[in-house]
Amino acid sequence: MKITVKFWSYFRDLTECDETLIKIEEGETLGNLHATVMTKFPKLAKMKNSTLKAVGVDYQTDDFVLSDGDEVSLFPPVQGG
Amino acid sequence: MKITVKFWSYFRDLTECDETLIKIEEGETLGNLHATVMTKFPKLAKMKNSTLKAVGVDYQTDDFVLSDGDEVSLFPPVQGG
Amino acid sequence: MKTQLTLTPNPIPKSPPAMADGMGAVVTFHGVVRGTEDGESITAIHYEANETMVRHQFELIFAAIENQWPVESIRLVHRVGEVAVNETSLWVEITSPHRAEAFAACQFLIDEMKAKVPIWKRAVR
Amino acid sequence: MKTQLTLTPNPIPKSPPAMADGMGAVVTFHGVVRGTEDGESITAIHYEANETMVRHQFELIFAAIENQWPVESIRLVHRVGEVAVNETSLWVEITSPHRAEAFAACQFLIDEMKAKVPIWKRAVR
Repeated sequence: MKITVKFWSYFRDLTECDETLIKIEEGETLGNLHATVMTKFPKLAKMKNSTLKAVGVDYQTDDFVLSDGDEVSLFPPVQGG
Repeated sequence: MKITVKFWSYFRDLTECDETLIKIEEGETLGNLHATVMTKFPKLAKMKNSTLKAVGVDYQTDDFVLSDGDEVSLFPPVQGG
Repeated sequence: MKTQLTLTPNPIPKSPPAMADGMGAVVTFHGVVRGTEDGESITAIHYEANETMVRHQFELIFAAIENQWPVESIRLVHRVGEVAVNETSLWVEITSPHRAEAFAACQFLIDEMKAKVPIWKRAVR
Repeated sequence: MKTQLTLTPNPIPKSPPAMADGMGAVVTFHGVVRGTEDGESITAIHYEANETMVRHQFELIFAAIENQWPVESIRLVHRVGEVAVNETSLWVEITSPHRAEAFAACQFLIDEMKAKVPIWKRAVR
């Protein structure tokens, strides 16, 4: 199945793209997807531990099991205010 | 020596006056003065423990020794805001 | 630290926040007259102030704030006389480089005022 | 509890406080763009927002506030795009019957926002 991954803030500079489509197997988790994305975009790897991950509009942890059509957002720590 | 005592808020209703002149001896304290005032205005007695006392513009405790010309204010708990 | 203290019988005007270089936070408090007092309807509150002592006690509080926090400015307006229900009786504005000290100083100021500043209320029914 | 959330590229207008019967306290916060970032002079900050998620995350925070405190209303404006130095980027207004909950809710809201609401800054030099 295919998952759309969107990048925000300077993650877009590191990946040089706004979003990408990643193919994963049924039952794969958000953590698996993040690993796949870091393989494709190695510059994201050094931000691994500070990366925030959302599916749709909600934050999710690495053990979240993805479904077909999910939209994932990956971004650095937020800075509103 | 003579001390001017001013009343504020509903203490004025209880005493039915804005201020009064109290004669005290040299070396008397604010606590002594308060006792004399309560003798003159018995309705203030039930407020004894919640009465705030200032000499000039500063709060003082009962052991404060008064000087000639001091202006004392007696009033109930404050309620600004 | 700049301070401005106003005691006035007039409604409190809407002031734009006092911005200055390096200031990142402005915390404002409006104390508003509520329509009930001890469970009974009121139309206004009359505020009586011992004005000379009020000014001195606020100065002591401002000095205590300056000792504790890097606050840039404090503006405070307290109305005296009659203030109608739903009108502002107290307005405080504190500016500082960061928000934590502005919130801390504003709450400290109001708590200290409620303990020490000689202003009294009388409900108008 | 009433809430109003605005994301806008425009300067934040001066709004009169939202008074309602029974409300005794209005706490307002202005977050202002400071002239330096990491010790260097800047002219503005550009704010980027993941708007759909911003709205949802603010709704979660508003709901958490409603669960904890008797807050009457929250109004919040966060600017997006470029905000010049000394201009307000964030404006929050909270009304409640008494001051303690308005201060607590306002600080909670800002702390939660800074942890969870997907908005990012970029210094403009």
